[in-house]
Amino acid sequence: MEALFYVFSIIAVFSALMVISMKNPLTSALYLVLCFFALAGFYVLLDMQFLAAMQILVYAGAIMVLVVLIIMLLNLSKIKKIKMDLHQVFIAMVIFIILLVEITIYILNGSLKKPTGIYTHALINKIGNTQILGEFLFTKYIFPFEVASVFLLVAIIGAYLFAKKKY
Amino acid sequence: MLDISQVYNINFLEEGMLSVIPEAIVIIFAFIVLFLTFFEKLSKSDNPYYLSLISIGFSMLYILMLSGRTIDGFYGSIVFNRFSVFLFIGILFSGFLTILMSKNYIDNFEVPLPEYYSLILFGVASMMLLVSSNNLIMVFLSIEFMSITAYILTGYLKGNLRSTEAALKYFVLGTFASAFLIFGSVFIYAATGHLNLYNIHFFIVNIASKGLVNFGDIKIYLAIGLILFLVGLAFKMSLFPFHSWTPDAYDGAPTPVTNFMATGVKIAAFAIFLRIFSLIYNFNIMDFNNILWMLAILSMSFGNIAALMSSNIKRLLAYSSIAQAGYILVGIIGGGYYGYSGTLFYLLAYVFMTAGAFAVVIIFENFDLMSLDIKKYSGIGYKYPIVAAAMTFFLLSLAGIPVTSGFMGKFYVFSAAIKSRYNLLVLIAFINSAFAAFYYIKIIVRMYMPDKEELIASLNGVQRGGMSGGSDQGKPSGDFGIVNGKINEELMIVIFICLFFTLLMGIYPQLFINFAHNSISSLWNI
Amino acid sequence: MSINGYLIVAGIIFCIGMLGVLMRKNLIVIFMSLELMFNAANLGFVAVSNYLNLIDGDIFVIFVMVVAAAEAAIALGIAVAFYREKGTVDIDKAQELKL
Amino acid sequence: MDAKFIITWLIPLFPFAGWFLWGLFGKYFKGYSGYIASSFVVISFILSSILFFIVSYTHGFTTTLYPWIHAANFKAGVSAVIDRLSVVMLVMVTGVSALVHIYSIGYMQDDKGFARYFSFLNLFVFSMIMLVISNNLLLLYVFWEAVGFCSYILIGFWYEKKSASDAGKKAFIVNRVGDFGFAIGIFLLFITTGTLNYETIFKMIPSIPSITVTIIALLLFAGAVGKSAQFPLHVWLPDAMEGPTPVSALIHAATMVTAGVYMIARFHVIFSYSQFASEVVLTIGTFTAFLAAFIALTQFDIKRIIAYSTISQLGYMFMAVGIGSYTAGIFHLISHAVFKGLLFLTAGSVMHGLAGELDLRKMGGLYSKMRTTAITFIVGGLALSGIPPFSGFFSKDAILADVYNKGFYFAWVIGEITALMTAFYIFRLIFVAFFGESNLDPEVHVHESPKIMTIPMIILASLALIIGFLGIPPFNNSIFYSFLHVDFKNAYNFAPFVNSTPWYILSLISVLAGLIGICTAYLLYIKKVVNPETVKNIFKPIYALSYNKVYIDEIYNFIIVKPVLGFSNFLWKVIDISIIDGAVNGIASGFAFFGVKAKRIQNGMLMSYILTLTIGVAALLFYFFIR
Amino acid sequence: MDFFIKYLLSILIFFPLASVVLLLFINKKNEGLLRNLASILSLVEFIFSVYLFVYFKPDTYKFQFVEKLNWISTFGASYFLGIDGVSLFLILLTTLLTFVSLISSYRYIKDHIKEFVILMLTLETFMIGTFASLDVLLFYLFWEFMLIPMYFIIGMWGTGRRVYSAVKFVLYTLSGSLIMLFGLIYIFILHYDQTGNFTFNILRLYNTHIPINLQILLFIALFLGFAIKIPVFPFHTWLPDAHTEAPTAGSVILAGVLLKFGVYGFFRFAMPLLPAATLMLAPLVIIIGVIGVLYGALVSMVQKDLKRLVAFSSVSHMGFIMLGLFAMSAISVDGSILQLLNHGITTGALFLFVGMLYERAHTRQIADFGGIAKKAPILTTLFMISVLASIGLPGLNGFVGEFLILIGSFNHYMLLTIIATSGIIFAAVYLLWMFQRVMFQGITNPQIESFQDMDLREIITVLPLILLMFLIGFYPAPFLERIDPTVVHFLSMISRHGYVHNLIKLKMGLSNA
Repeated sequence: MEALFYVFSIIAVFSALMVISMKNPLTSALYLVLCFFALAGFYVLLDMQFLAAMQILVYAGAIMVLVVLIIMLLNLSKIKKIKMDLHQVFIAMVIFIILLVEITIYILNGSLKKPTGIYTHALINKIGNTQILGEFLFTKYIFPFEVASVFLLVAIIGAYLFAKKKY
Repeated sequence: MLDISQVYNINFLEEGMLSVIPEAIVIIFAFIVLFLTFFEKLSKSDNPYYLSLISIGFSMLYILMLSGRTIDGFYGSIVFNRFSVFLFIGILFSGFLTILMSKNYIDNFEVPLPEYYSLILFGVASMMLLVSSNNLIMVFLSIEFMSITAYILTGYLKGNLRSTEAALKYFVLGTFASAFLIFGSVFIYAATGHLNLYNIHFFIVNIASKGLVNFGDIKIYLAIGLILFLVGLAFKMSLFPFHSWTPDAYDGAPTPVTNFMATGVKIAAFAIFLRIFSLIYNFNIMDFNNILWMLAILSMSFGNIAALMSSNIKRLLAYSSIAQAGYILVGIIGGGYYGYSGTLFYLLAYVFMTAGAFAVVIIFENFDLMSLDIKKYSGIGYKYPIVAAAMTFFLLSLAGIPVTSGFMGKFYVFSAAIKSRYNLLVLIAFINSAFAAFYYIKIIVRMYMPDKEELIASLNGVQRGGMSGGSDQGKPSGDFGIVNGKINEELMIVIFICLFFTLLMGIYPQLFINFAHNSISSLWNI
Repeated sequence: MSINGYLIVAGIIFCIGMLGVLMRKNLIVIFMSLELMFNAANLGFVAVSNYLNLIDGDIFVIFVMVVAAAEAAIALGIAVAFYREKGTVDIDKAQELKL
Repeated sequence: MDAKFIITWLIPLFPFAGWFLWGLFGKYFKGYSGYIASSFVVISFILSSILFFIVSYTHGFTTTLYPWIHAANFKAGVSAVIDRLSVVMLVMVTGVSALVHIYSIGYMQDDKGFARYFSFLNLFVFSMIMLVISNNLLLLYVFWEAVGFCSYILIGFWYEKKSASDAGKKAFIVNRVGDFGFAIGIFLLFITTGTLNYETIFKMIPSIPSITVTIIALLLFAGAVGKSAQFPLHVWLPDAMEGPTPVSALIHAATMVTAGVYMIARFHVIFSYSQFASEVVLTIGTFTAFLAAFIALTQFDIKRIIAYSTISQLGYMFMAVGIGSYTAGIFHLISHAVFKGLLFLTAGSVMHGLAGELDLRKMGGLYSKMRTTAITFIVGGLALSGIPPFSGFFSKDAILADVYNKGFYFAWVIGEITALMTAFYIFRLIFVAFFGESNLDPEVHVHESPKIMTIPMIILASLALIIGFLGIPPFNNSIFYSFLHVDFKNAYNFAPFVNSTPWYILSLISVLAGLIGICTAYLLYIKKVVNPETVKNIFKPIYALSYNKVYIDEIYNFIIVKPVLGFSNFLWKVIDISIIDGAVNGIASGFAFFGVKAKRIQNGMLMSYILTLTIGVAALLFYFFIR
Repeated sequence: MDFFIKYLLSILIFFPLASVVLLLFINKKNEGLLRNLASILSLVEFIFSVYLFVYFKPDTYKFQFVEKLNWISTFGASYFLGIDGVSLFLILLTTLLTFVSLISSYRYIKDHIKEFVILMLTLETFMIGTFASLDVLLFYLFWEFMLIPMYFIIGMWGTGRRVYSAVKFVLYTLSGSLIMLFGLIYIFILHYDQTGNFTFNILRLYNTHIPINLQILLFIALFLGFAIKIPVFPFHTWLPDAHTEAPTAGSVILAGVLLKFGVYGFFRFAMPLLPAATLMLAPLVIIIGVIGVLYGALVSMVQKDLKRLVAFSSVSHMGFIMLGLFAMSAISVDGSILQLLNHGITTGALFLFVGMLYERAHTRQIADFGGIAKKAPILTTLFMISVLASIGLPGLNGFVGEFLILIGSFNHYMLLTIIATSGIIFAAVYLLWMFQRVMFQGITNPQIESFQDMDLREIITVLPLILLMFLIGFYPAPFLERIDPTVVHFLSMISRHGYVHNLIKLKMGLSNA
C-alpha cells in the first residue's frame, strides 16, 4: 500500500509540475489527465472507489474533454505563442516556495483530531462506499444536492451566454 | 448494517422546507422568468422585470410572516432565524433596487432580458442561501453559486470588451480565492471532524473549555484552516490585500450589476463571515482579532488612498467600498452584542447609500466611457437639483457625516470597538474617514462648484470624445437615465427609496437598531 | 501511510497549482492550474475523511466536483468570449480596466 | 433723586446729547449745530459752576447713575466722585471747552464736516467730564481711552490729508502703549485690593506692601506718560497739531493732556506712599520739560512750537506732583490751560488770517494787520514765560519754589534753564511772526479774525491776567492752596520742606530767567545783533539735534516699527504660509502621492492582482508562524 | 402660548427647517419673493428667540426650556434640549446673525438664490441645535452636519480659490471633530463601564470618574476638535482662507457663530467632563491662547487683503477668549463668554462692512482703497464704530469682555496676561492702520469716485449689531447677570471631586521643576 502511495504521489506531483510548465496547453491538458488518474488512485487507496470513478468520469472525461475541445476550437498555434515572463516566474517561484514551506511546516507540526467516526475501513467495505455516499447525499446533504442542481443550471445558462456568438 | 434513517430524522420535510421557502420563491420565479425565453413576445416586453419585482415582494412578505422563528432545516444545513431575516431583507432590498435600476440600463443594450433578470434572482437566492447556510458544504456551494451568477452578470454585456475582461478577471481571481476556501475547509475538517458550523462551534467551545482533547495539537490545523478559509471570505468582502478584483470588476460590470456586487455580495459575504466568526473564529484559537485588525486598517487606508486619485466614478466607489469593508470589519472586531448588531446596521445602511450612489451613476452614464469620469458631474447640481441633492446625501453618508445612516453606522461600529478598547484601530479609522471625506467632497465640488469652462461645456451638453467602449459606437449617445430631459422614473424611485432609508437610519435609527439587536440575539440561539 | 503524507501531497499539488496561476499567462493553463488546486483540496478531504472514519469529507468532494464542472463551463465560455474579442487568450492582453 | 445727583449727571448729559444730535442729524441743523453745541457746553459750564459752589460751601459727595459691570466679584458702577479737585477740573474743562466751542464756530465756518466736528467735540467734552468725575478706576480707564479716541478722530479730522490721519493713528497707538501699562496697573490694583473704587483703594493703600504700591504707581504713571505726552511717549503730541487748531487748544493743551496730572493728583495716596515712583515722576517731568523746550527752540511750525511748549509745561506739572506738591501742580494745570488755550487759539487766528499758513519763516509783521490776535498772543507768551503779573508767573513759580524748598536742587536748576528757554522760544515766535519784516506770500489776504473768534481769545487773555492772583499769597497760604488742600490731606508727606527760602528770591530768579530769554530773543530777532544763522552755525550739532527733535521718531522707527513689521512678515510668510499651511498641504499632497502609488498597485495586470492576493495569504500564514 | 414657551427650543430648531420646506415650493425664478420670504422668516425666528431671552430666569444655573424625548434608547441617546445662560446668548446671536446675513446678501448673492436661502436656513437649524442640545450624540449630529451648508456657501458663492478654501475648511474641521468624537465616545463607554448604562445625557456623563492620565489623553482629543473650530494658533490656517473666499454672509456666520462652537465645546464638554486634565493643562492652553493673541495681531498687521486681516484678527480675539476661559476665575470666564458674544457681533459687522466695500469696489486689497470717508460718511462712521469695538474701545462691547478677561486672568497668570494685554496695542495698530488706508487719505482708485454710501437696507443690516455694541458697552448687566450663575456653577463643576487638591500639588510640582 505504501509503495502505491509513493508511486501515485510521484506521478501526481510530476504531472502537476508538467501541467504548469509545458508550453503547449494541449500537453498540459494531457498531463492533467494523468494527474487526475493518480488522484483517482489515491481515492482507491482511501476506500473511495466511487469517488475515484467520479474523478475519472467528471474530470478526465468531461472537463478535460471540454478543455481540449476549447483548445482546438481556439486557434492552437496562437495559443502556443504566449510566452512566460521570466521576471514573473521568478517572483512566482519565490512566493511558491514560501507558501510551500509554510504549509508543509504546518502540516508536519500539527495533528488531526483523533478518529471518532464509525465508518472504518471494515464498515465501508461491508456496506459499500457507493451506498454510504448515496445515503449521505440523499439524506443529510439533500439540500446542497438540490442547490447543486440549480447551480449547474445557472452554469449552463452562463456558459451558453458566454459562448454564444451574438445575442 | 447501519440504517441511516435511524440515525437521521427522515421526517425533515415539514419543518425544514419552511426554512428555505424564501429562497425557493425566488428560485421558482427565476425559473418562470427564464421560461419566458421560450416565448419571444413575452421575453421582449417588461414581463421579466415585473415578475422579478413580484418575486422579491413575495419573498419579503413571506420572510416578514416567518420572522421571529428559528428553524433548523435539512439536518442543520440551513438555519432560518432572525439573523437571516435581517440579512434577507437587506439582500432582497439589494436585489429589488438592482432590478429597478436595471430596467432602464439593460434596455439600452441588445441583450436577452429574461436570462438577465433570472440571473439576478438566482443571485439573490444564492445570497440568501449563503446567509442561512450552516454547513461548510453549504457555505462553499452558495459562495460559488453567488460568484458564478456574479461572473455571468459581470460579463453580460456581450461584445463589450470591458465587461468580458471584468468577468475574466473576476472569475480567475474568484476561483483562485475559492480554492483557498476549500483548502482551508479541509484543515478545519481535519481538526474538528465536522462540517456543520454549530458542531464545529461546540467542538471548539468544548475542547477549549474542558480540555477533552489536546487543544494545542489540533490548533495548528484549525488555525491554518481558518486562515485559508478567511482568505476566501475576505476575497468576497474585498478586504485588502484580497481586494484586487474589486475596482476592475466594479468598473467593467454593467452598473446595476456593480451595484448588486457592491451591495448584495458584500452583505452576504459579511453576514456569513460574521456568523462564522462569532461561531468559530472568536474563541482564542489564535488572535484572529489582530489579523482582522490589520486587515481592517489596511483595507480602509488603501481604499481611501486609492480613491483619492480616482477619476472614474465606478472605480472610486469601488475603492470606497474597500474602505467601507474596513469600517464594517471594525464592528466585527469590536465584537459582542454591540459590535455585531452595529455591523448589521452598517451593512443595511451601506446597501442603501451605495445603491443610491449607483443609481445616480446610471442616470448619467452613456455609451461614452467618459460618462464615468467625475467631470461628467460638473454642474449637475444646477441642472438636476434633486438628483444632485440625493447624490450629495449618499456621498455624505458614505463619508460618515451625521444625519445620514453612514454616520450612525460608523458611530455604532466604532463605539463598539472602543468598548472593547481597540483604541488605536478606531483612531486610525477616524483619521481615515476624515481624509476619505476628501474624495466624496471632490464629487460634490464637481456637482455644485464646477470650473467655469466645465460648467459651460456640461450645460451645452458637449460630450468629450476619447476612449470609446469597443463596439458600442453608433449607439444613441444620450444618458441612460435621462429621456427628453426627464429622469427615468424607476431610477427616481430607487433614489427616493435609498434617500428615505439613508435619512431614516440617520435620524431615527432606533427601529433598525432594535431589529439588528434581535437578529444578533439569535446568533447564539443554537 | 500516515495522514500527513496525503496532506503534504495535497499541499504540494495545491502550491503547484498556485504557481501555475501565478506564472502562466495562458488562460487555459491558468484554468487547469485552478483545477489542480481544487483537486488538491479533494485529496485532502478524502484522506481526512478516511482517517477520521467519517463520510462528510467525501460528500464535500462530490460538491467540489460539481462546482469544478460548472466553473469549467463558465471558464471556457469566458475564454471563448475573450478570444473572440482579443484574438488571444493571453491574460496580459486584458488591459482595458486599469487605474 | 436729589439735586446733586441731577446736577452732576446733567453736566455730562448735555455734551453727550450733543454728540448724538450732531452725529446723527448734523446735516439737518446745518450751521446752527455749532451754536447749539456751544450752548450745551455753556450750560454744562454753568452747572459745573453751581456744583463748584455747592462743593465749596458744603462737602464732596459721590453719586451713582447705574451699576455698570457686575460679574462675579467684580463690580463697577457708573458713579461720580464730586470733591473740590473734580469741581475745579470740571469748571476748567467746561469753561475752556465752552470758549473753544464758541471760537470753533468761527474757525470751522466753512468746513464741510462742521456738524461732525461739533459732534466729536461734544463727545470729547462728555468724555473729559466723565474722566474727571469718575469714581472708579474702570470708569476712569474707559474715559481715559475715550478722550484718546476723541483726540484720534479730531486729529484726523481732515482725514484726506495723509499726515493728519497718520497723526491721529499715531496718537491713538502711542496712547495705547501708555494705557497698556495703565491697564496692568489697574489689574494689579484690583487683585491686591479687590476693588476699583477710589475710596476703598485709598483706605487700603497704607496696608499694602510698598513694593506693590510702587509697581502700581509706576504702571499708572505709564498711562499718564502716554496721555500727557511725557518722554518717551511724547512723540504723538507734535504730530497731533495736524488737527484743527481749536482742537489743539482744547484737547492738546488745556484738557486731555493734563489728564495724566489730574490722575496722579487723584491717586496722590498711591503716589505719595511710594517715594520711588514719585521720584520717577519728578525725573521724567524734569527731563521732559527740558527736552521739549530744547526742541522747541529751533522749530519753525508755530503750532509745533506751542505743542512742544505744552509738553514742556506738562513736565513742570509732573515735577510738582512728583514732589508731592499736588496743589501746585493743579494750579499750574489750570493756569496753563488758560494761557496755552489762549496761545493755540491765537495761533489758530493767525492761521485763519493767513489761509492756513503755519511756517514761521513765511510770516512777519503781523502785528499791524491783526492787532487783537497779536496782543492776546503776547499776553499768552508773557504768561508762558512767567512774567508777572500773568498767571504763568504765579503757577510756575509755585512749582519751582516748592522744588527748591523740598531740596531737589538739580531739578530746580533744570527748571530754571527750561524757563529761560521757554521765554526765548515763545518770544522768538512772537518777534518773528508779529514784528520784523514781512515774508508773507503776497497773494494771501491777511485779515483779522471775526468777533466770534476774538472774543473767546480776549476772555482767555483776561483770565490769563487775573487767574494767577488765586496764587497769592504764595505757598501754603494761597487761596487756591487752601481751597484744594482739603482733598490732599490723606497724602503721605514723603518730601518735607528742607529749605524755607523766601518766595521773592526764587521768584526773582525765575523772572530773571524769563527776562533773559525774552531779551535774547529780542536781540537776535528784532535787533539782529547777531544773525541767527551764525548762532545756528556755531552750535551746529546741537542745533541739528534740536531741529530734528532729538531723532526720537527715527529711533522708534528703527528699533520698534521696522523690526515688528519685519517679524510680522516673517510670521505670516514663513510660519503661517510655509510651515503650518505647508504642513497641512504637505499632508494632503502626501496622501495624493500615496494615492498615485496605490493606483499603481491596481495596474490592470491580472498577474499582479493574483500576486497581491497570494502575498496576503503568505503574510497571514507567516504571521501565524512567528507567533 | 404655554405650548409655545414649553417647546420653544424645538420650535426654534425646526422653524428654519420648516421654512426651508416652504421655500422649496417656490419657483427658483421668483428671486425677490425667495429673498424677502427668507428674510422675513429669519426675522420671525429671531423674534421667537427673543422670547427665549424674555422667559429666561436669570438667577439660576439650571437648564431651562428643557425638553426630553427618547431617541436612540440603545445608546441612551435622547432628544434632550435645554439652555443655560451661555447657550441662551449664543442662540440669540445665531438667530440675529442669520437674519442679518440674509438681508446683507441681497446684492452680493446674485445667482442660485433659492439654494442660498435654503442653505442659510438649514445652517441656522443646525447651529441652534448644537447650542441647545444637552445630549452628546445629538450635539455631535448638529455639530458636524453644520459643516455641509457652510461648505456649500463658501464653495458656491465664494470668490477666488473658493473650492480650495471650502474643501480645506471641511477637511480641517472634520479631522478635528472626528478625533473629538473619538474622545466623546470614549467617555461614553467609560461611563457605561462604570454604571452599566449607556447614556449620552451630558448631565450624567459629568459624573463619570476618569483617571487623570486618561483624562489628559481625552482632553487632547477633545482639544483638537474644539481648537480647530475656534481656531487656536497652530490650527488656524483654514480660517483665513475660508473667511477670505466666503461670501459676506458666509463670513459673517463663520466668524459670528461657527467659531463660537469651539469655545462652547470647551465650556460644555471638555472642561466639565475632564476637570483634572483641564486644571492641569490650563497653563498650556493659555500659553497657546496668548501666542494666538500676539500671532494673530502681528500677522494681521501685514495683511494686504481686508478679509484676511479681519480673519487673522479673529485668531487674536479667540486667543483672548481662550485665556479667559482657561484662567478659570469667575470674572475671566464671564468675560470670555461675553467676549464670545462680542466677537460675534463685532467681527460679524466688520465682515459686513468689508462685504459692502467689496460689492462696490470689487476688490479686497487694502491698497486699492482710500478716501472712502469722503464718499460714504455713514459707512465710514458705522465701520469705524465696529473697528473701535474690535479694538476694545471703552464704551463699546469689546472693551467689557476684554477687560473682564484680563482682570480675571491677571490673578492666576500674571505674566501671560500682561503679554496678552499688549495685544490691545497691536489691535489698535493693525485695525486703525487698515482703517486709515481704506477709508481715509485721498482717493487714488478711480472706482472709488463712484462709490455710493450705504442704502437703507444696508443700514438696517448693520444697525442691530451697532446698537448691540453700544448696549453691551454701556449696559452689559442684562447679559452678565444671566451668564454669571452659569459660569459660577461651571467653575464649581470643574473643581469637584477633590481634583483641585491634586491640582495644587501638581502646580507646585510644575513650578518646582
